[in-house]
Amino acid sequence: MKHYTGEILSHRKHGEEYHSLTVVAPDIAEAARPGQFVNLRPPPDRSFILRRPFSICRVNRSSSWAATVEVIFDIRGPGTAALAAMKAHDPIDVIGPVGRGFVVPKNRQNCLMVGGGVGATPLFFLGEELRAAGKRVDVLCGAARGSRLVNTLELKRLGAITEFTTDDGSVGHHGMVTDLLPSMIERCGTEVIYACGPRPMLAAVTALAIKHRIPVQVALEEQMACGIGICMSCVAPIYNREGTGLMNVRTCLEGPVFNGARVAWDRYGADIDEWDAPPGN
Amino acid sequence: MKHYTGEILSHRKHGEEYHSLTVVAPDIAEAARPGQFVNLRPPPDRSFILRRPFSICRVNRSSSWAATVEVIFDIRGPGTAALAAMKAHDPIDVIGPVGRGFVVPKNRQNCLMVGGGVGATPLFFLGEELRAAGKRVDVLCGAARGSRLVNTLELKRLGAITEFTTDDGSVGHHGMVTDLLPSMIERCGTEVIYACGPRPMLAAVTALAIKHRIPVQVALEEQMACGIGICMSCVAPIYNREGTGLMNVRTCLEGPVFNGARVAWDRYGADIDEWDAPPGN
Amino acid sequence: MSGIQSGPVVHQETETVRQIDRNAELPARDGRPVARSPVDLSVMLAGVPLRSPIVSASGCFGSGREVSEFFDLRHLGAVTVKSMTLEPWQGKPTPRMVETPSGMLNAIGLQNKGVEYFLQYDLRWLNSAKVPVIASIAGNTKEEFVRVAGRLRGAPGVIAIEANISCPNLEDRNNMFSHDPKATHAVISAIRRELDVPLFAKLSPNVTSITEIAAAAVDAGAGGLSLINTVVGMAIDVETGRPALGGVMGGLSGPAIRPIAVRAVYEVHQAFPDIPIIGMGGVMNAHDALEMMMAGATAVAVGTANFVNPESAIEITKGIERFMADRGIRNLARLKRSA
Amino acid sequence: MSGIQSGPVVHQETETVRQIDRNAELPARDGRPVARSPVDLSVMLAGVPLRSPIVSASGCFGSGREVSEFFDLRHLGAVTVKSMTLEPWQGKPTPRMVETPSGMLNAIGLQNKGVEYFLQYDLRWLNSAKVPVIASIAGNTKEEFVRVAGRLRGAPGVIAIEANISCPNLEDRNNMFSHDPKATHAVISAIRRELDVPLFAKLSPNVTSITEIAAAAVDAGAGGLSLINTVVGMAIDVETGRPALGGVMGGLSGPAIRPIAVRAVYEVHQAFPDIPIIGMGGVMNAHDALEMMMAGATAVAVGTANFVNPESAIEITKGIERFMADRGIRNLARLKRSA
Ligand SMILES: Cc1cc2nc3c(=O)[nH]c(=O)nc-3n(C[C@H](O)[C@H](O)[C@H](O)COP(=O)(O)OP(=O)(O)OC[C@H]3O[C@@H](n4cnc5c(N)ncnc54)[C@H](O)[C@@H]3O)c2cc1C
Ligand SMILES: Cc1cc2nc3c(=O)[nH]c(=O)nc-3n(C[C@H](O)[C@H](O)[C@H](O)COP(=O)(O)OP(=O)(O)OC[C@H]3O[C@@H](n4cnc5c(N)ncnc54)[C@H](O)[C@@H]3O)c2cc1C
Ligand SMILES: Cc1cc2nc3c(=O)[nH]c(=O)nc-3n(C[C@H](O)[C@H](O)[C@H](O)COP(=O)(O)O)c2cc1C
Ligand SMILES: Cc1cc2nc3c(=O)[nH]c(=O)nc-3n(C[C@H](O)[C@H](O)[C@H](O)COP(=O)(O)O)c2cc1C
Ligand code: FES
Ligand code: FES
Repeated sequence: MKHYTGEILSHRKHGEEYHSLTVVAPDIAEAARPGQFVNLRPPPDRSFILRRPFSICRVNRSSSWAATVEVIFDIRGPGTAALAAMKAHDPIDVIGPVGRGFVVPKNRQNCLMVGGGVGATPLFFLGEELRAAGKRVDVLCGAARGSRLVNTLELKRLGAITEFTTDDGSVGHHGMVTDLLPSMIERCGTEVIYACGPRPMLAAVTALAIKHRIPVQVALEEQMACGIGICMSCVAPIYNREGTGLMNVRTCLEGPVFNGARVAWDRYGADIDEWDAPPGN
Repeated sequence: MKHYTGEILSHRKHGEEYHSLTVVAPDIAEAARPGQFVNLRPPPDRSFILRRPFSICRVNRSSSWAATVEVIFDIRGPGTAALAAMKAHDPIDVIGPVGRGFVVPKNRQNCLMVGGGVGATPLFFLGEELRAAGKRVDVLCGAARGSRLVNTLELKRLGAITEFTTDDGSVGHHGMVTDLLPSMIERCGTEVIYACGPRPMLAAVTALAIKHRIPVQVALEEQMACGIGICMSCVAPIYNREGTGLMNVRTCLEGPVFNGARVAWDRYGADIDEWDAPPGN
Repeated sequence: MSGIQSGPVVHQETETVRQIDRNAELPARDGRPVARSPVDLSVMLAGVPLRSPIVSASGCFGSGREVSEFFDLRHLGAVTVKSMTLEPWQGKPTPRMVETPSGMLNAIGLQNKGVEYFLQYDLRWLNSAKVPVIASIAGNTKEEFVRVAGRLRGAPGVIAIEANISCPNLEDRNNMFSHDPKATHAVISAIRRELDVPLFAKLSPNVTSITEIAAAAVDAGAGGLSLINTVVGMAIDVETGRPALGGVMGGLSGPAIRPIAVRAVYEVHQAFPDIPIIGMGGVMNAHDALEMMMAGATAVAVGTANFVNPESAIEITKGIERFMADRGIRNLARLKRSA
Repeated sequence: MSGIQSGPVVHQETETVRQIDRNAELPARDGRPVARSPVDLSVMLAGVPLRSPIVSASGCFGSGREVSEFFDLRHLGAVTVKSMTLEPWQGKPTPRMVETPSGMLNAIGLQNKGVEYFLQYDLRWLNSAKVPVIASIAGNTKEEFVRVAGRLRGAPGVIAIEANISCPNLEDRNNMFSHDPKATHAVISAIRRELDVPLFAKLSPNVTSITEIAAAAVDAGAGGLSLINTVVGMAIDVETGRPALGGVMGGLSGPAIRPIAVRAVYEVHQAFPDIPIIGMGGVMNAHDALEMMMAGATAVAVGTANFVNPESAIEITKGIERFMADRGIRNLARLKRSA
């Protein structure tokens, strides 16, 4: 993790509903892995104080002294509104890259990336890496409506097969990603699934992956106070390797990417009494 | 008092140290009297919530649908910093005009205006009105250094005689306004004194005015939570007409201008037990 | 506020607030305009019908007259006036206010002109403005509270008395009445005997258990509770090293204390679900007022928000109406059930 | 943080912080550069010499290791670690955090890996980082506190124990220890007997009289007091009508509570001028830390500010040094006298 003041290289409207910020932050761009995130600090002296976490959507390392990271976001509340008001050349306080990202498989070839809404942003960075590693990439992305799908053109370019679903049928299949997931697995010969998006989608994708005996990596998004591992607000209930114990694990440092099979989807919001040594510790 | 969203017509640096905001606010400009103030609301969602009071420095009523009020201010803290970041055409939430302003004398002719630092801003509006009423106007303004004197050119234009003092001697007399006040009174044949600026200056000017048996009107600046008369935070200790009773009076609505002789300068910060019917009530 | 029909006299439910903005097509949460369903904002507060749950908070609305320059007070459920004492009080020395993050500290010291002045001037004006009045009373002894309450018996337009018992009790080493269940019980039951209108006990959040104090007030005959008064706080001027307020300690108000207020309202409502609560503390907009009602408040008082925007109360009222209309919630009882 | 000399081992006063930025010419208040006088930030806290009055607040600094990516922890007076219990605790269900105006509510529920894990892993790392440690302990019974304290006896680098007695007491209907003078006295005196280092009692501000609780803690042998823990609060999600936090109630922290914290420190310091206080609550910058010290704190703990800026503690340290240098104040004793 690095903490410094980057500079906004560009701020663009991204499609109808999203904003894209590209920040000059060479150390972060060099170190970043797909699935990791950055903590941006909106301009200070606001009625709120905390940073805002955003997945790294893409890095551009072509010039090493001015390597950039890009995030794409949605105006949800005061934090994102304040970020959306920032302009090129504004300084921006940024911490990153944070967390454990997606793992590129050694022995498997066919990778399916599943995304939901603005949650799909890490897939661009991930797709590039998978392709660079010589993997086959397929894409399945869903959203409430067409305008909430992120950069469909780019997703089409990344995927050998790319499919979209929308809740209102405005683009692609009228329905949810899980409607198409079994047939996509079939068609693509999927050996690994990567998923990011809303929690119910991640839970459903994981269930299907387990059914098809395919490993699945999911990126969780929890409420984060610090985003650097010091507050314990961002935990998710995670089983140990053996599946014998359950514990609350920080999603900011030990995540945000987890093995979907080890997330206790049905234990969110419940008290946890079991205890186990921290995974990998 | 009117409350509405005006538009910033211009924002200029005023001299080296001050900012000037001119706001299109026709109802306020039409109704305003010298010595009254406006409550500006810095852009919301900040770490502070209250409005900021500023004396009306000047009004321009030449076009009735776009009449303006101007304020001149100093960056003191977060509120003034936020206002200083506003630009022409930005909307601005404004309440005004508030309070009781200066009274133009009926039977007296020679008016001396005394100002201190940025506190001198109401004198421009007042000077215009006095001149329009056919009075003789003289000006005595002091500040810490030359760059903290507001618009010396305009003050010279307004005053039959205009004198400056600075604590560091960089402009005018090296010293305080009270050093020159007795001789000014003499030279100008002063019959009424108007004073605005820091409280110690107002107290000293009042003492000299009383000594010379000249009526003095002072504009007080207290910490204001509401600036519209509903919180009781802005009070000053004021004697009743007879001088027999003392009470805490709102400076926002019953002031900010008071008869200097009725301000209990030595009772600030002390408990007040006396009670009297509210002045004029 | 042009275009809003003015409503009839005090104590009567009107269509007024319901008609605000009814014709405006407002976007629903998903951005599409919706057909508006009629919304009824009237509420029964301790047996008194109010046209709206939004009232002003004591000490944050002057005498009412100042704010009437900005909107027609008849759109409020009621005006709660500044706490009044038997004799005029001059309050604390200045500075009386200092800003803090998302809030402010005040040490006004209950400056007021006394109950006689209130009856002669302020109440007459409020009556002419046709707005229901909640009369807030204060004192340093039980006897003082009782005498002020007695003077207010039968006062026209006064629909309830709010006893601000966050006052130092001279007879108990200056401890606040509301910091002790016994003192609370004693003062509330004594005031109760004087009154012909409901009595609200206004409690301080600066206690270990606000439900314990609430229990004492309810047991003593309070018909309702006003929650919360300011949170005790302090600021120091680092340039001088001395307290920033003339009164040294002050009361914290504004958005900073909203979570503390919501908790107090929720806890007390869980403990006494049948006791009406006027919720307050940091309510700045419709969201905050809704949160307070969902925590258990029957009415919501707007305090510090008036300093920022004197039309806050009316904008909050409209915002609640819009929230309910967008969700097809027709009245406040349903709003609370939906929670 | 390059350019800052790293200081020697734990427990020893060093020149480190004093040398930060010494060569920089900083503008004085009137904008002109001044000659810097050397400033000594060392302080005695309950008999323990610290190189700086700035420490981290429990639960807001992880195990220390996470923040060490951002600066050399040796610049801190000490690291106060997350409260530890006898057994590992899993804490409360999510959501555990919700933002509020100028603050945040948390309901973490003291998730921690237990004292054994602390001794085996975290403490060893902290020792290797050469930073003094204040070990915060928690429990649901007096016995639990005593046993955790016992395990920490003689632990290397632990310069003080902080008893977080804002925990529900299972033996007293889940009332918090620090909400009752008797329970406070009992638990503090029991812990005290186990220790060979000073004991700080960390008190809750959610009480009618914090000086009463402070008196009980001091009487029971606390060598110092940590003021304040979070303020109990709550938020409701207006879309669902349900509490926003999994744990329903949460603890308010951040700038919103600073006036409440300053008041607590001031009141307790006035009542017990000889008892060292670690002041905390909303300290975000040097101004806030100075305010806390002028209120009576010997040391200042930085909590929520770390979430916003992990280098807060070091920037606060530099800011205090600058403030003192600009005014020719050479040490902290003089800073307090100047107040
Ligand atoms: C690891 C991580 C990566 C993220 N990446 C992206 C991204 O690439 N693009 C993007 O648009 N958003 C992303 N988010 C969510 C983003 O951080 C929030 O939308 C943002 O913090 C909201 O701030 P706000 O002040 O605008 O809204 P707030 O007022 O804070 O919140 C508005 C609404 O958003 C919800 N919300 C806030 N934070 C989160 C969260 N962490 N997860 C889910 N819902 C939340 C709130 O509950 C509320 O309903 C990510 C979150 C995490 C934890
Ligand atoms: C009736 C009235 C008229 C005023 N007219 C002008 C004007 O024309 N031009 C101008 O520059 N300023 C004027 N002021 C002062 C101005 O309102 C404050 O400077 C401003 O509110 C500071 O806000 P801030 O957030 O920038 O600083 P804050 O952080 O609020 O304050 C910074 C410093 O200024 C001091 N301060 C704040 N408010 C006042 C006040 N009301 N009086 C004196 N000191 C204060 C604070 O104690 C603090 O030391 C006026 C004040 C009043 C009451
Ligand atoms: C300047 C000021 C004066 C107040 N005066 C009184 C008062 O006279 N009587 C009273 O019961 N409460 C008084 N209060 C408390 C408010 O009525 C209210 O309980 C508190 O401010 C919390 O609400 P808010 O955050 O909306 O302001 C006062 C508050 C402020 C800010
Ligand atoms: C997320 C979080 C976790 C905390 N955990 C603990 C804890 O384990 N033990 C403790 O004594 N205090 C804990 N606290 C309280 C802080 O140490 C501190 O007393 C409080 O937050 C006020 O300081 P601040 O406003 O600077 O954060 C925690 C606070 C926060 C915000
Ligand atoms: S967000 Fe603080 S530990 Fe993860
Ligand atoms: S500032 Fe509120 S009454 Fe004057």
